[in-house]
Amino acid sequence: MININDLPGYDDAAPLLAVDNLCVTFESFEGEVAAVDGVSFTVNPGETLCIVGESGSGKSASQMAILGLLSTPPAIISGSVRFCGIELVHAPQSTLFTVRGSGVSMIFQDAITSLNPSLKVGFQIAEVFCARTGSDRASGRKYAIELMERVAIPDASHRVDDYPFQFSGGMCQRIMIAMALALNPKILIADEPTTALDVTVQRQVMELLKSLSKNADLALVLITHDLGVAAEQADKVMVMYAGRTVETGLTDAVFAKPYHPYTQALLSSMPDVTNNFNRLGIISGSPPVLTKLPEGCSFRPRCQFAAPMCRLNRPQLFVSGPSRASACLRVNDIFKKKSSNV
Amino acid sequence: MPYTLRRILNSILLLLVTISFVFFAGRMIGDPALNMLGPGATPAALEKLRVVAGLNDPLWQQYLHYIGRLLTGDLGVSYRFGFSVIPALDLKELGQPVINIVLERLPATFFLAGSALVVAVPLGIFMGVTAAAHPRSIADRIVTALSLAGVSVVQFWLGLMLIVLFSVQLGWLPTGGYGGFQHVILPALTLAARPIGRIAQVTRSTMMDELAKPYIITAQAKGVQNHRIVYHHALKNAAIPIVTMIGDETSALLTGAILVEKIFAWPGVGLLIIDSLSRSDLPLIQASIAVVAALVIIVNLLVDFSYRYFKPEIILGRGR
Amino acid sequence: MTGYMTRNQTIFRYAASVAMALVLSTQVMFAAPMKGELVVAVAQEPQDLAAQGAYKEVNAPGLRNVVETLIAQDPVSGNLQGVLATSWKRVDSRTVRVTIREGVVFHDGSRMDAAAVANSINWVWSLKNAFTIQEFAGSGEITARVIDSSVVEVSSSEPDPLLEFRLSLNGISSSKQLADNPAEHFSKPVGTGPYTFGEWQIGQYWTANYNADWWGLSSDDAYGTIKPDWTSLKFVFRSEDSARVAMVQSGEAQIAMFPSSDECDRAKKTDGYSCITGPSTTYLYGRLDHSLHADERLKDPRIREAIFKAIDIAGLVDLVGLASVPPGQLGPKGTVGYNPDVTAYDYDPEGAIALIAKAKADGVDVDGIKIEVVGRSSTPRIRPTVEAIGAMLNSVGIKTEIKVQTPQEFNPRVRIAGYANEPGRQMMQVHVKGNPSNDYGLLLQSNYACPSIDDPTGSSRSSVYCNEAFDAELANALKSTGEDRSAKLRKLVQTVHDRHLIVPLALLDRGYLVEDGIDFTFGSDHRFQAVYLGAAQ
Amino acid sequence: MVDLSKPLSPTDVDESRQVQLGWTDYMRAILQDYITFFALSFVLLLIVFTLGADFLAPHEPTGLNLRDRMLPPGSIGRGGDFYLLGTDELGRDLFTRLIYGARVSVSVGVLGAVLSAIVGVTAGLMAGYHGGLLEDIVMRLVDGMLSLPSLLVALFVLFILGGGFGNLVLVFLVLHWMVFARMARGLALDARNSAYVQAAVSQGCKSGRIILRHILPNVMAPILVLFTLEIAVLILSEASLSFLGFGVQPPDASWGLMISGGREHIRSAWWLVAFPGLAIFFTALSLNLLANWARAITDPVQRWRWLAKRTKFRKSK
Repeated sequence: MININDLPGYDDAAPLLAVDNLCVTFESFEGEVAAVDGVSFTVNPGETLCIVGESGSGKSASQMAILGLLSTPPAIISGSVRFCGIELVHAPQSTLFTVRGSGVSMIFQDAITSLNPSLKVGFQIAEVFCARTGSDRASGRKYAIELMERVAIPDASHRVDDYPFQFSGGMCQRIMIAMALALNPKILIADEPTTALDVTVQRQVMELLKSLSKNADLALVLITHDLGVAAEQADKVMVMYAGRTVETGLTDAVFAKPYHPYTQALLSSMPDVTNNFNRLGIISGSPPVLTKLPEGCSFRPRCQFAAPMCRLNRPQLFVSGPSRASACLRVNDIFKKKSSNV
Repeated sequence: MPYTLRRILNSILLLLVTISFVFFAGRMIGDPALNMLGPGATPAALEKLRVVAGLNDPLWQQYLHYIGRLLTGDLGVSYRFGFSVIPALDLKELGQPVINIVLERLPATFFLAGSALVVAVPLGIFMGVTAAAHPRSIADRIVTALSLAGVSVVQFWLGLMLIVLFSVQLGWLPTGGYGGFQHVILPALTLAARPIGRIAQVTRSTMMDELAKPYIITAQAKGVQNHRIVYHHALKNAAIPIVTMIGDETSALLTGAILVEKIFAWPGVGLLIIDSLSRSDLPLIQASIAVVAALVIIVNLLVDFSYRYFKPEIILGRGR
Repeated sequence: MTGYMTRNQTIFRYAASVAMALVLSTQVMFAAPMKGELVVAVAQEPQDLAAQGAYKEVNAPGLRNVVETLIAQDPVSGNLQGVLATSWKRVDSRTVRVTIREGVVFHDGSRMDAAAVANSINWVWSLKNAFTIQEFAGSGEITARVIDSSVVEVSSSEPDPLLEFRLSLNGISSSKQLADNPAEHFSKPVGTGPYTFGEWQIGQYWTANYNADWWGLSSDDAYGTIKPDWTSLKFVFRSEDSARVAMVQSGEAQIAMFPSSDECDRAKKTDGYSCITGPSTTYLYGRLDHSLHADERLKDPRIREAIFKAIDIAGLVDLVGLASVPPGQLGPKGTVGYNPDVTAYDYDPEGAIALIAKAKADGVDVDGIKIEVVGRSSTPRIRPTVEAIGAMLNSVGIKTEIKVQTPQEFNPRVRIAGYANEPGRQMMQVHVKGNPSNDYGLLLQSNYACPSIDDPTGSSRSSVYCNEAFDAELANALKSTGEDRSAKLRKLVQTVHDRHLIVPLALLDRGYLVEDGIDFTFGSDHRFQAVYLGAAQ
Repeated sequence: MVDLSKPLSPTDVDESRQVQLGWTDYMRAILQDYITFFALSFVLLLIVFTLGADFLAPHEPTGLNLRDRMLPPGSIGRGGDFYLLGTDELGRDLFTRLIYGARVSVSVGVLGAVLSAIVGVTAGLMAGYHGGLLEDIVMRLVDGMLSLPSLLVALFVLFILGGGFGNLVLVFLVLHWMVFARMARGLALDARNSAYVQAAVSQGCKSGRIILRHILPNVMAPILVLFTLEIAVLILSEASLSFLGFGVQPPDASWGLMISGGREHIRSAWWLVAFPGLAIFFTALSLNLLANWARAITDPVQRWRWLAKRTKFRKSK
């Protein structure tokens, strides 16, 4: 079995995950649709990155593209994704298989349907472990119990032979996490891991992820539309809108002082973070249709601060403070306005 | 298990209804005594046979008698050398019990149908899976075309064409008859064409559905190899429609063998049915139909029970 | 005492079979090598293998290799020769005395003595048994009685010039079997022939094995000119013409019976096998309902003539293939009673149309006629034949309905007991029938004499014609012999021709595809016997 | 909304907006899809030839011509007649026979399918809509009959009743209505719980009217697809039964019967068997293709796939 270290391009010194100008386009009935449009970010060991945005903003698509999980065609992927220096975009299947699971793992929103209904959970958890290490079923089962205990599934030694439908949603999510951890990955991408769960269970799962990232030195990429989760968990946050990054930076800084009207709008719908911007309680309009993006800034139709200049060109990300960036042409005006409003 | 029991009872009832239907319908084609003894029989011989065989009893009594004997495995005696036509022999029962004749022919039909299945099931599944794993690729198009051709072709015509090509023109394989491996190739291929197509079609469409399900992405994300995802993860979940189709096609093979056995002079139950129909050998027809119907019903039952293996929910009693 | 005898016999038989095995193995090892299995692809599976079936090769192909007759026709000369009989002598017009061969043993070990022969003959010809051979061979009950241990007297209830011929039809089988296990008489023939019955796989084939104990091997006057070369015979049933041909072509079989004319032509251009054809006495003919239970309109002579004129016989002969245009009567030249003045019915569609118009003008309801043209599904190439006849009749304005029926449907409708129930019938049966007797007597009787409903076993039970004057003349002719017989029969042949009763459609040839290297001699009776088969020169 | 845990496909993206398609779009789509176009053309041609056999056939279907027997395709007979596909053993033009054979084969198939559909859909809709004892009885019957060896039962029944056009159609009705009943019942079950039926019920519509006016039109599409497939199945069955001598009886000429008759000459006159077999094959194939197309086009997800290929011509327009 190939180890990650043996893959071409492996570089200990490189960032754990470096995404550069990632684009994902789909061919569609009405032409090409850019689901992800020039997204860049890096993740360092042990770090937690939160990607925030509404549905359809390209959060999930970008993460799927990282692991090569989008079928091409219809998807067209360009840009660069480097895991420890290994290029993953258009990488050979063998490279992707090696990286998946042991380098980068991913868990999904709907845990119940994301587990194979006809295989025992223990088998599913230990499957890649057995395949990669050549272990037999018995030791695989033992390892599965171990992992299940690690994600705090009660009575693991008995439940290891159960099928997914015998578990609750929260338990399924734990199983999926256990499964993702089977090969000790360095990064875990969690795609809205709690959306489908009850509120109380959401909390438990988030706690579990948090403790895992602390104890196992696991970098976490958390996709969520829940800013509360982001504020609590993330070291860094990235806000996406219509396939583009609109703002990125350290969590505290961004939440304290958002530089993009969209971020502001999102935050304003979060009563428990800050009430600085409570007048902007709702975002008017609806998320954009990707095939019919407006000219200029995509957020313009819904933006309070939209000006004629916003129609002319698409705002690029520009550094708007220490280790943070935003993509608003009027960032300075907004800020002034806000300040004056206070 | 009450479910199992209920299914089995249902099947037995169905078999009984079929056999009864065949019994009563068979009585519509005229005097059984005349059929047995042939047009040359004297009235005295006919009357004697009617008395001996109980043909003068009311129909319901004859029916009960028939069912009663059936329970002991006695389905009557073939008309062929059935009762002596020969008054000198004083109406001796000469013929073989039909059930023996049918059972004697079963191995040949099993051999043929089994060979066809051995070809059709793996090939059909492989074609369907390949097509589903690479939608819209060249392989997909070829599979779609072949499977459509398989279900559209007339079986016996295909058999004739294969004979012309492989036996007559090329001389590679025998034209027919019962024998070993060489003899079974052409009839099995002929018989397999349709199931290959049907199995490939259903495999392709269910596998496409399965491969679009979230758990596939999960398996990919955790680093499972593609072929393993396809054959281990998806195929097991796609199994129920495929197994149902295999069951249907197995039943169809058992009856479709009638035509193929005729074309290839393959001495199975199918040829027996054709022969006995052309001889109006009613007991033999009844027995053949009863046996084939029983086989088909058993296949259906097996398919039904196999669902439990593929859907753990069913065993564990939490149906969706 | 009986028990002792039986045991003694058993021991003897064991000893004999061991000895036989030794002889056989030494023969195999030291004598001329035998050729192994001869596979013959035949068109039809026998209905049974009862001894009476030896008369009809078509229905029981190969049976004569197992069951032999007292007398047989020489395949080349057509003369009668002794087989199980060494000689025979006419006693009177209805009796023949037959001296049977001594020392012949049935395959089951029982002796073929006079008692056994008489028993076998009585079995086959007993009116009570009503075997089909009786219909084939004509009326009159044949009985046999033992004169001494080697002489049997066979007599017919009617004066019968053809009695010797009839004895060439029926097989002689073991009386022991008939007594012990009559059921097996139908499925496991026990005769005296050069091959012993092996097995019969219903639907597939039947086999026979070389009989090292055959009387003919030590007899100077054995009918076979060549010793049996084959260790076993296998008769494979293949109803498809093309399948039989392909079997010979691929070497699966050495002989295929009755290929189509196309295949015969093709064989000439192909290496490895050839087609041998020869004339037969078998006719394809159409029998149109006449006097009995027939629609009134069919009794109008103009309508009948029109129907016969509408049929393009030459065209049908071409369609059937391997056949020739028959001379307007059911026997070839040379048959006793053959009438050279009778020729094939003219093909004259215009004449037919004119006749119909005339009949119509006289008030015959021609438009109401609908002739049912029916063939039996087991007859080769029957479907195109009846379709063609239907189309020919249509083209002169006679409506038809064509049918191909299974023997089960068809046979009862041919026999008086069956068709007596069908009032006002308008049927033309298209049939094949052989006439090996070389005499018109049997033929006229079975086709044109009044059948009797009360006697369903009568020889003419399938006739559709009934005329008392004709029957009287026929009975008279049957009793006479020599030139007198010929003249009387000739007159009757003329009569039936003029009355448009039966239209002979084709005189069939028979063909065989034979693998190169085999010399196959067959007579006009077309009975397959391996003893006539040898390596080609 | 968009669920990105699935691989994204543009379907998801524009699912929210129904694309309104007119019949011209479908026509254009067919014209572009050469395989479906072929299938449609073949079926149309078949219909035209079947209906217009009397005018279109170059020769007499039963006209005997013993001089021009078994001429190979493309021959010119002694009388100067041209035989496109050759002649049969009675010298009849094979092409003409095929056209007339189509009449029998196709009408057995269509008639059988129509009758089965009428009976099956009625039974299925009633069972699905009303439920209860009626449903139990119908479905038990359906399940039972579906698990019988149908070819065998058909053979037996035809053996008893005798072959021929009418009996064949009758047997097909008896042995195929269940397929429609099962599907119609499933569709009716779905429809019964749907908003439009609930609305009709609340407005006091009678059940007969609901089934006829509300449910039936909405379940028509899948039933039409099944109907198309069943025609193909029945044409194949007819060929098999006629081949065995239990179906259509001569002088009616169905394709199966033509193969059966030509079989004797398969080595010397291959066309007698090859062409009727091909006719059945292409008919069944075309019907299957059309059914596939219809299924795809009436399915919102798959429709996209079919029309997506047509993106280019739409754009260039």
